Amino acid sequence: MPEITYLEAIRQGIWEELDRDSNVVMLGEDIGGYGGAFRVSSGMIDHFGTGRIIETPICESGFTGAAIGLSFMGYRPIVEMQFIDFISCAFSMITNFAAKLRYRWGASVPIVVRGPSGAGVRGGPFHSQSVEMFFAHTPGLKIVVPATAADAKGLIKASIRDPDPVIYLEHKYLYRRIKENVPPGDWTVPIGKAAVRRTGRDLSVITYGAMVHVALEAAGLLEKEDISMEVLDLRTLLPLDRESILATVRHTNKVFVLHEDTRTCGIAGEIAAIINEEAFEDLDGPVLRVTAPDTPVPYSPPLEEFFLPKVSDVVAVARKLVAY
Amino acid sequence: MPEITYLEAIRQGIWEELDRDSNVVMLGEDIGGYGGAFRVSSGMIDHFGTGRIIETPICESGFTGAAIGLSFMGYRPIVEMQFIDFISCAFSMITNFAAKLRYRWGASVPIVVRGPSGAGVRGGPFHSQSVEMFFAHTPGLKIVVPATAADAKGLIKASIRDPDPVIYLEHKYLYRRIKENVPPGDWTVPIGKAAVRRTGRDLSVITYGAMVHVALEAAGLLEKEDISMEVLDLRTLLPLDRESILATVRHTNKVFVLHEDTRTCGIAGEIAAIINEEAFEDLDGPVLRVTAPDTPVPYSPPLEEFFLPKVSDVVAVARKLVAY
Amino acid sequence: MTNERLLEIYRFLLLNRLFDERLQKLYRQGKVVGGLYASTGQEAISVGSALTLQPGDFIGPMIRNVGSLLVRGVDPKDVIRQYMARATSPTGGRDGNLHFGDITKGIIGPISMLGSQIPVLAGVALGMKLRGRPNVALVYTGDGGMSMGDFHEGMNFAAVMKAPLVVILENNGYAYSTPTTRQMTVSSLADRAPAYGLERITIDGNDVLQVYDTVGAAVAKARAGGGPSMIECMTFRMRGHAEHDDMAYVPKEELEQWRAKDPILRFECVLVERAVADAAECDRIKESIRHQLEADFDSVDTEPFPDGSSCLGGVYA
Amino acid sequence: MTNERLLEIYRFLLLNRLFDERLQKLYRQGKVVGGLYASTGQEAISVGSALTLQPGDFIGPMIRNVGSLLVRGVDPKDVIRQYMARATSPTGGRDGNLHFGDITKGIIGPISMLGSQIPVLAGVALGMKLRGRPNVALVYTGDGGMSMGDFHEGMNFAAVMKAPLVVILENNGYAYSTPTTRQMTVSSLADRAPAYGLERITIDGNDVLQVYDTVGAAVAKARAGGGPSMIECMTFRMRGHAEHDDMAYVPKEELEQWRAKDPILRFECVLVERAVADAAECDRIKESIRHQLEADFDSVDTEPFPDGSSCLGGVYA
Ligand SMILES: Cc1ncc(C[n+]2csc(CCOP(=O)(O)OP(=O)(O)O)c2C)c(N)n1
Ligand SMILES: Cc1ncc(C[n+]2csc(CCOP(=O)(O)OP(=O)(O)O)c2C)c(N)n1
Ligand SMILES: [Mg+2]
Ligand SMILES: [Mg+2]
Repeated sequence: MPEITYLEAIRQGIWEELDRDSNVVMLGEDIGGYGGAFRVSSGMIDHFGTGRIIETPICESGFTGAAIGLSFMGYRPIVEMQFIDFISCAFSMITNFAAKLRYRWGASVPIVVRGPSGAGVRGGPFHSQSVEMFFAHTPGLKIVVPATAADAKGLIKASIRDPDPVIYLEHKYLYRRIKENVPPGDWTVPIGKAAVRRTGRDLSVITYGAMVHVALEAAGLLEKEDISMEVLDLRTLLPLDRESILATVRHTNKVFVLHEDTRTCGIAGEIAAIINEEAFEDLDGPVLRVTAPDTPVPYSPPLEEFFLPKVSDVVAVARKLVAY
Repeated sequence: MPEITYLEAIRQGIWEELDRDSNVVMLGEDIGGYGGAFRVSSGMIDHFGTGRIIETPICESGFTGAAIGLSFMGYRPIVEMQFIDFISCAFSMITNFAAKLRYRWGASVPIVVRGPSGAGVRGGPFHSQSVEMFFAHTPGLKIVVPATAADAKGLIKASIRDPDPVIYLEHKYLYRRIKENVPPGDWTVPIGKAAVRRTGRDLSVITYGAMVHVALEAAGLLEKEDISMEVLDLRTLLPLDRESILATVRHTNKVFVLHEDTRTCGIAGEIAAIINEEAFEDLDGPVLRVTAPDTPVPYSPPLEEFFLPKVSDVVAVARKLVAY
Repeated sequence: MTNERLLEIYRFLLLNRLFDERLQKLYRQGKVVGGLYASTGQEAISVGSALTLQPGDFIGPMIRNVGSLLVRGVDPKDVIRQYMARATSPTGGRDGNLHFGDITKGIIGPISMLGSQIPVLAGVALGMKLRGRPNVALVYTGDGGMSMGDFHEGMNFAAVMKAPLVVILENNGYAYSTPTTRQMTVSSLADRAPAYGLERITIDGNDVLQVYDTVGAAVAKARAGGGPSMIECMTFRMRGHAEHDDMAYVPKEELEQWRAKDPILRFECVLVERAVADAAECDRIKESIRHQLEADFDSVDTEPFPDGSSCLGGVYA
Repeated sequence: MTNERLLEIYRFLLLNRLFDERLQKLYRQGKVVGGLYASTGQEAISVGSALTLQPGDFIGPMIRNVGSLLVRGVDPKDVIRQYMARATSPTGGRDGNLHFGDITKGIIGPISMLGSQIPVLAGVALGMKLRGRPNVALVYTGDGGMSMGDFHEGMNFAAVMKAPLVVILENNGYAYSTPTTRQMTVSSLADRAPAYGLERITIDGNDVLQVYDTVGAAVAKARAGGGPSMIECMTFRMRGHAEHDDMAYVPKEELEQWRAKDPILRFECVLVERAVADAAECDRIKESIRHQLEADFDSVDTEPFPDGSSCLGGVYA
């Protein structure tokens, strides 16, 4: 079993689901012969045909709406945003139409909206955004954020099979930067379950997406200082895995949250609130956070590097929290 | 000086600014002869003319974009959403175009996007939403949430004069339910400053909008039990008034957040995170929250009443926190 | 057309009209929760268009298309329940008015955001085509809703996909208080059809037979793989945007002109001309519908409001 | 048209072409940060249209309208700085490529979301009208961008407001890899004009004089209070969507056909025919522009990257 990239893992997951269930279809721009801007759908149209791989005009709200309509006809549509930033153009369709349908009249909208998310590749303010917090406040949606190739595959498959609308945020920085052996066969990663990526004694960092790798690198450095840091990868942001969050708090009694997304009203706040409510007495220090600053994602390399949380930032906050 | 309603306060504030500065214009649906769905612009078109009160087709993204364009021509446009729920249709225009402009190339976008927000009037899932958290995560925006008639007037005037895009959320439940004497003359309420509505000794509730009145009622009841609750009205959600939040924490050492908005990823999380970071040692108990549940806003009276946080919920959490 | 069919049309026109009138009474009694949106004057469009459909076809109504729902087999009581926000309503009181749907009946309830039905029903229609089913999706929009981006995105999508979608443009002269002339510069909504490679079609929306024939032809074309159509139906909104609206902005003469074109009175003339029914027969039908409606309204009035806690649950599967 | 004007047009066409080519070299050298979007083959549209403007007019370029910016007085070095993400760039390195603007020069830089320039420039145009200024706003969109809701909302808004907005539709056959035929069902983008009460206008976008004349007439009409126009310019994108794209999806013959219609070669024939310049003179002009560009590129290359911490600040006034 060869190693595959995070990108290839997504492609395989989609391919297998298209193969498994003829109700699975994909919609998006340039996803036909071109194979999509990042080639996630490479080869698919030849294999599955234009009835399954539906290349659309440029209309994110329109084709997301159409995906909702297709789901009423029993389909399980995957909607590709060429860059996830363009999901903003479908904001009302997702939060008002898709998210509220089951609650209102019981209809299922098993769509997956996915696309390249996150910074680190010089994409600038409109091709680098973290869009999770635009949607994390809307009941009815699920949000998954794979950090590994195996999760990328297992979560896309779980998302496609999920009966509710799922926003699947693939981190474009990881596309070709990580490679892994991915288990063979038909398996999924459950939505709503976090994973401890590294166990620790002294404190925990709660994170997701590309920052999982930054956290692991920091944990390695901290080990040399005899600081044992647990790394919890959330994998799903909505619904959050409260049990795993509380378990790590109860285990190490000191936690901080790390996210690439900007600071104010990022997911760290929700996590701090949950911990306050349910594990305040287990805390031996404040819930801290390491995040990007409150600016758009800048373009120039020194700016983007400054913007992104770094291993050294993580190490510094970990040291501070351990010393608390 | 007669008492005026919250609605009339908004109307007066806009009127005075239209009068004061010929660059102030208003755009929206049915805001001409009809005076807007809630009559906020009643009489304005006759007084200021069609060059200032610009009735538009139904195109929230289009007229918000046009407002951005008008601001490049030196105007200070006020954009009315007939119900604030429709702001979702302008989501990309606001978060991508308006919010990022100054950061990118230094242009000023002094627009105000305002409209009737919030629940309690049987509006159902699409005419009752709290939209603040859709925008609170986007650097470049400001969000104000007046709870009193005086603030409604002072904050609309401040918003119109502000050089950055402001989302002004007027609570439709308060429109005609509260009446106040509003000071005469030309004055504003500064954006970014919270107000202590009632001082207290034992604990603090941090809240905003219509819930300020629920908090005050609860504080009155608690007083009879000899529980002295401080009520902090945030008035602005972005930027948050960190000083006032920290001051009340340091004063009472026990705080909870109350918001009508749904629970997960509401503003309570950000407040919990700030307090953890900056005043953890001042806490004699966890930062708790009282919020609506994670559902769309339901329509039927018993459901909507169940959905909305009540005085009894506030009292119960206050007692719990005091006993902590 | 058979006499039975003509009488069926008449019954649905009346049902639509009398149902709206009874709802208005309910509203005045303070028993409607929230706003009430009447379709008075526009019944011929809903009824004439929905009657062209077959089993397996879908509709995407807007707020004024109660007539379409009734034709498609929705129990009037369900609509009353929605307006009265009862536990027994199709949404269990979670949403109101016509904001409900039923996939098994092919009904996709709207959300409030204008325009959004078009892409969604375009997707439904595409699904029919992909499944090789000889079905169509029928969707409605007001004149005002056509200024929304979603209208454009959905129409273009349907056109490119050659989806079996029939779009009814209800030109009732106003969007809330705003006359069509201040919403767009075209003299006819049909001028938007060529933008999607479609034929310009404008009909008298107060002539139910013309609606039936024209929509029927478009439906047949779509069913046969001929792709989408747009049909402008000229009509008038004889009441305010909602019951609270006294429509002071509508000139009296305009209203009077349109009162003379009432779709139901006109259809009664047809019935009489074609000797399908005389005035007495028409009255009898009216009475029997009224009677049934009274029973329906009385019955729903005894039904419970939902329990507050049923606010929870059902957000996810 | 005077010889001076013809030579000015020629110089801008060349500047646009040679500038793009030099950027492509920069890209191959690995010195461009992010992607590079060429306008090769479409220069006549940018240059011909922007040259019709006067002081106080505004433009809303898209990513391929570097020619328009150069005509409107933007320093080529500023564009190089943007692509090289230098501290000295108009955005201080915060954004790239043509994503910058300058109100004082009447330039509204785009955001990436297609369609959104249209409402914004419609607002600019409305502002001109409200202020009683005899100015116009010129905005560009690709064929693909026309499927976005914002295109529709902005066009309708401009039409209803009778705003002095001139919209250039660049029909270059493709949206990224998707040919126009799979984005829409109309045979011409101009078929969308009547949907806004506007005239259908289609011209040869590779004929700079036709662009100049047609846009000039629309600009004059808008300036005189005649409201908006839409002009389809037929052209071809002679390079990939961005430099990474080898455009394997474009049939070789299609590319060859369009190479024969190169707007610059064609304009050189005009110059020769009208005896404005001979081949040698053309070469001299080319050389002098090339020379100047080399100096510009070399000079920017010595300029610093921004300091990381300048990422902060400037979000609010
Ligand atoms: C996106 C959006 N903006 C505003 C509204 C508020 N609104 C509800 S109905 C209406 C007028 C609709 O007019 P039209 O489409 O002509 O339908 P009609 O009421 O005439 O049937 C408006 C402005 C809305 N529902 N959705
Ligand atoms: C809303 C949105 N969706 C998708 C994209 C990604 N994208 C960038 S350019 C492009 C193709 C644009 O085609 P066209 O408008 O014809 O312009 P051209 O590149 O041909 O000049 C696409 C799909 C985008 N920028 N914005
Ligand atoms: Mg109408
Ligand atoms: Mg193109």
